[in-house]
Amino acid sequence: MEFPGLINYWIVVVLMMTGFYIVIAHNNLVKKIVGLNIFQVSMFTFYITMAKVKGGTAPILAEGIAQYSNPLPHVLILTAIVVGVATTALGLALVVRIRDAYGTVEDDEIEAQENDR
Amino acid sequence: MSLMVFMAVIGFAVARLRNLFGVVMLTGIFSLTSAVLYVVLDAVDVAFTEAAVGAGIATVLMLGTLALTTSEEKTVSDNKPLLALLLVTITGAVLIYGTLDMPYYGDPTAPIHHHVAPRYLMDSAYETGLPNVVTSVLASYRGYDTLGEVFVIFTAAAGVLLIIGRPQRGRRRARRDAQWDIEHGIRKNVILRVVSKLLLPMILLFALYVQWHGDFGPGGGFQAGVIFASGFILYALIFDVDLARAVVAPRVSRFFLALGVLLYGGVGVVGALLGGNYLDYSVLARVPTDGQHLGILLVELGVGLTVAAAMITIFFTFASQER
Amino acid sequence: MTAAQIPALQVVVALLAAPVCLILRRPRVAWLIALVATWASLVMALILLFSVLKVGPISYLLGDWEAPWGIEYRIDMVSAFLLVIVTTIGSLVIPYAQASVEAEVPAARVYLFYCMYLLNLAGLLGIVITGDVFNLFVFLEISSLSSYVLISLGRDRRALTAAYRYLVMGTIGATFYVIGVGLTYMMTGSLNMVDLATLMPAVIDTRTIHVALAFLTVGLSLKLALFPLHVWLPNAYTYAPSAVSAFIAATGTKVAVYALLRIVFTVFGEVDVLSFPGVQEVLLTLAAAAMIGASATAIYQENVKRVLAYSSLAQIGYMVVGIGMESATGLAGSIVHLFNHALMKGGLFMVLGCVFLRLGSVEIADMHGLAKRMPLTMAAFVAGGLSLIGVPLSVGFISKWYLVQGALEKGWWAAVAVILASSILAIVYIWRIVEVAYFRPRPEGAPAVSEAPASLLVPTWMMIGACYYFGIDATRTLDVAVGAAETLLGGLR
Amino acid sequence: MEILLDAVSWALILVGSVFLVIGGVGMVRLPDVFARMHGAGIIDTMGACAVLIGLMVQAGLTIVTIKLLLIVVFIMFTSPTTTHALARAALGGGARPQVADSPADADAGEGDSPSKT
Amino acid sequence: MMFAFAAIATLVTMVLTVYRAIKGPTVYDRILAVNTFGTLTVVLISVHGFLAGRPEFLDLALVYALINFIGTIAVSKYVEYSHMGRPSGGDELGDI
Repeated sequence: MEFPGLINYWIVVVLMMTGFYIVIAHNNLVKKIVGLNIFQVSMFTFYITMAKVKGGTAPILAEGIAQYSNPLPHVLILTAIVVGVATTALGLALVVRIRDAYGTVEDDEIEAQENDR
Repeated sequence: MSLMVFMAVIGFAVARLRNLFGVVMLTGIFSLTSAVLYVVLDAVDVAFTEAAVGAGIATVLMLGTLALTTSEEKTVSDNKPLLALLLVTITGAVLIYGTLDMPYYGDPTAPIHHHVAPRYLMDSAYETGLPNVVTSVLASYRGYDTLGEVFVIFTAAAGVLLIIGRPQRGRRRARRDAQWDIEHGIRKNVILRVVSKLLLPMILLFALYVQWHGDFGPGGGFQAGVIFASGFILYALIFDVDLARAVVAPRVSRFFLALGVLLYGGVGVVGALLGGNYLDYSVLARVPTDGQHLGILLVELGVGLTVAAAMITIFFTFASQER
Repeated sequence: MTAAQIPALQVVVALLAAPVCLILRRPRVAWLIALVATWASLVMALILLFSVLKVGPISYLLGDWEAPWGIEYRIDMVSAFLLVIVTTIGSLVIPYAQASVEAEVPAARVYLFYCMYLLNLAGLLGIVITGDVFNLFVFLEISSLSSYVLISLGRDRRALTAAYRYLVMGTIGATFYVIGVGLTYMMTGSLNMVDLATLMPAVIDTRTIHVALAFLTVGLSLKLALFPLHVWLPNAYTYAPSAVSAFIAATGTKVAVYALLRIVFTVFGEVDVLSFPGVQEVLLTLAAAAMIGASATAIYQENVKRVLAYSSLAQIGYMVVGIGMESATGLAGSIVHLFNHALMKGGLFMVLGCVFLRLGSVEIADMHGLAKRMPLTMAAFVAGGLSLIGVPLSVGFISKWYLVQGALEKGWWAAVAVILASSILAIVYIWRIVEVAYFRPRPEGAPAVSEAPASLLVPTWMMIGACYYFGIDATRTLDVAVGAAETLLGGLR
Repeated sequence: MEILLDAVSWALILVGSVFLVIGGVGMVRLPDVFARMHGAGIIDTMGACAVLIGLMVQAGLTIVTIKLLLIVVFIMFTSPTTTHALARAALGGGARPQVADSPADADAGEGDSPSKT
Repeated sequence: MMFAFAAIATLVTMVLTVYRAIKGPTVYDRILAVNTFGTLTVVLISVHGFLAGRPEFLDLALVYALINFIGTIAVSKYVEYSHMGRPSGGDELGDI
């Protein structure tokens, strides 16, 4: 992890875009949710990466440690993780209902059915 | 960094793989990897949560959905990926362009380490009396964010109920007879049953430990809630949902779902009644630090209750769907 | 507990009322709780507005931690005005909802409906009142998650896919927003809006901040359905239950516009964002495309709710044009239009709820000769439609007048032309419906329908009446809007 | 004494690491699921437990050791259980252990991916 | 030094496991790989605690082990019975 510079951020960007691509390019509704998940997790990674201080340790105070990593992004991401799982749960519940109503979870087939009416 | 590359590889694999079951498995690994990465990057609390939520709950929920829908993805039509790829490339390029002026990774002189955060590290020990800075920021300094967060999970649980919850039917139908269970259920599996029975109390005990130890080490209400819920999920997996629902009736989990958020909000209201601002815990006791400590404990308890109830509610609702 | 606690209670009352609904589980009781909570919120919003008018911006520290460390509520003229808009709509929709929801939502789920409704309201209020960019995200998610759920309750199965698509788009938008927040945080180290504004000039020339601004704008534009990012909106509004359409159409996008205003004029207030090369042009082009394109699409719709949904897209175009003008007049036009459009659209969607209750459909084809059967309902529709077109004495006229004036001040004849053209298109799509309802005979064998019940009509007419009350006596709203615009632009001078 | 403890723990960690890698190679190289379970078993028991016990020796008599002990006990309980559950599932799902070691059979073993309903 | 060696060995094994998870070919291979991967993360986190000099965060590793167990049980149950509980027969308790 000692490599200096921005390369970590670049990898995070690549990750984000992988998730984003899955969301917009795939037809399967479950897979879209998976994509959203990956997109969000990479966003979390981005925050956590920026919180790291070289030579610092976890922000739990203890004797004899002077350098801690930044706790604020950790707090924000804890909140964001919860939001993420909430979204996932709701999205999956909707998928279950969609499957009941349409008999499929492929976006293009659903669209075809909608246009038929 | 190697872990990050690792994540990228898994990400690509997820994009390529058609078998949704495999995708879910890989997402589980993805989430575990990211959690390890968070540990390496000093974010222990986040790692804790991500492991419990991303690798645990989210995976189980996705499996539940797959069980109700389908596990194979159909092939993608050809025209869309190009457009999507273009969009993604542009967005990615913009982001990379944005990284060029960023402070370098791990740079201790970056602005974020000098403006707001130092106070948390320097003074939180005196102001809230807790060694875990993340907990004190989460529950006190930015306690209102956390209130919002608990309401988000509350919304999700109530929303899942509203979307796929089955209304109560008037009459009781006969339970499927026990013979069926013995012949077909996972209950036939003695080893699993015995081991889980042994582990269950340990899991619940551990959840309580995480709940009350969150002020000093990694952990807290949210993580504890998830672990507590996972104990019940395990029980439901091995002894069937209906039995688990006999232990925690929907009525009960609904009640605790609301009770947790009300406890959190109520602590805030009490703070306001005692002359502070909303969510000011210092006024709860004579010594401000004691008040802070008490407030944080109560608030974390509220978080734990709601999260556990929400996870149980969501899982049970998914699991008791008819195909 | 004294008046000093009102800012906190503004959000918390609605927020805590939701779990109470969940515990009590009686539809009637839940409705009553929702009624009390929304009206209490309205009263508090009015108190806040008046005290802001009297003493200037209010700052409220949550948990008594000073601003950049804790979370701050900041209520100035703009947010107080928005609070009043949201709570007004919220409290008018609730009495209306009782009958409408009973007809459209299964009885066992009604109490959960009110729970979600309260959460949605609280989320929107939280967005408006907060002075912290990350807290904004949290409440944005509360309101979004609850609106996905509310939309999915529509009886048509397409409501489900509409909600799903909204969920995906909305989550992408929110994630973009958080990435933007992360980038700004990275460069400044703060999350408080006022604090950010003071730190911003030092780092404004970095590429990171430019990208951050782009991500914040795109993320919020997804939420407010600016032209190319609007695809989720028409279906969501069309298939949601009537009361939900009325509430969300009147408030959801408005609050997103507010969030954009906050980012552009408060967070980036010390620097003149709109003078960056390209920014203004892009905004105006998209807004113009929305105004013309969406209005034109509205003409070809067969479903009246969908007509109104596209018309909403066009109205969002008006608001963005006002933002793009960057003058007090234009901005005041935008802000007053937030209020006016909320009233008009809320009222019109409520009319459609009445129609749906009796007719079971809102297709234009089914509405032949409806005016004979439901005279009061359709009269409300005509009144609301006229206001949408912008005839004098209605609120629609006031805001368009201000926008046109703002454009003229700048000498933008093209903008004036676009505003007028969009109004003419509005005449066309409103006329289509009016013509069918008034001048076509009721076909043989059509189901006999009667006038909507009073519990629906009274709130509807209150909303429509407000369109004309504030159209005739525009000074109150205009004073506030102009004041709000000056507050926002204050950063520039 | 210090040196002795260090030597013991280092030896344990070294042995554990080697077994981890051996098990990993087994996971990749062995022909079918049931055989690969043996690889996984090596990772879980010899690998992980040896490393963790090595760490225990390092930590001495502290809370850390107790936690590590808990982890080891937990793994000892769960790992065989999950493997057992998995093997049952695999058998029930139609996978058959490959008995002969002719390459033709190996192909067949890989090939008949059981279908899940 | 020793800790670093163990960490590297764990990482190498992780790569091998992920190869199995991506490659398949059967679902059981994937489950097995995920389960093993979970164990490896437990080891890695424990080792990292010592590597970084703050070994008191082992609660984390315990959670990982726990979640891993539950996840695997859920998965095996899913592939064996294709449902997450019993396809519910008795309806005496509604959800809402």
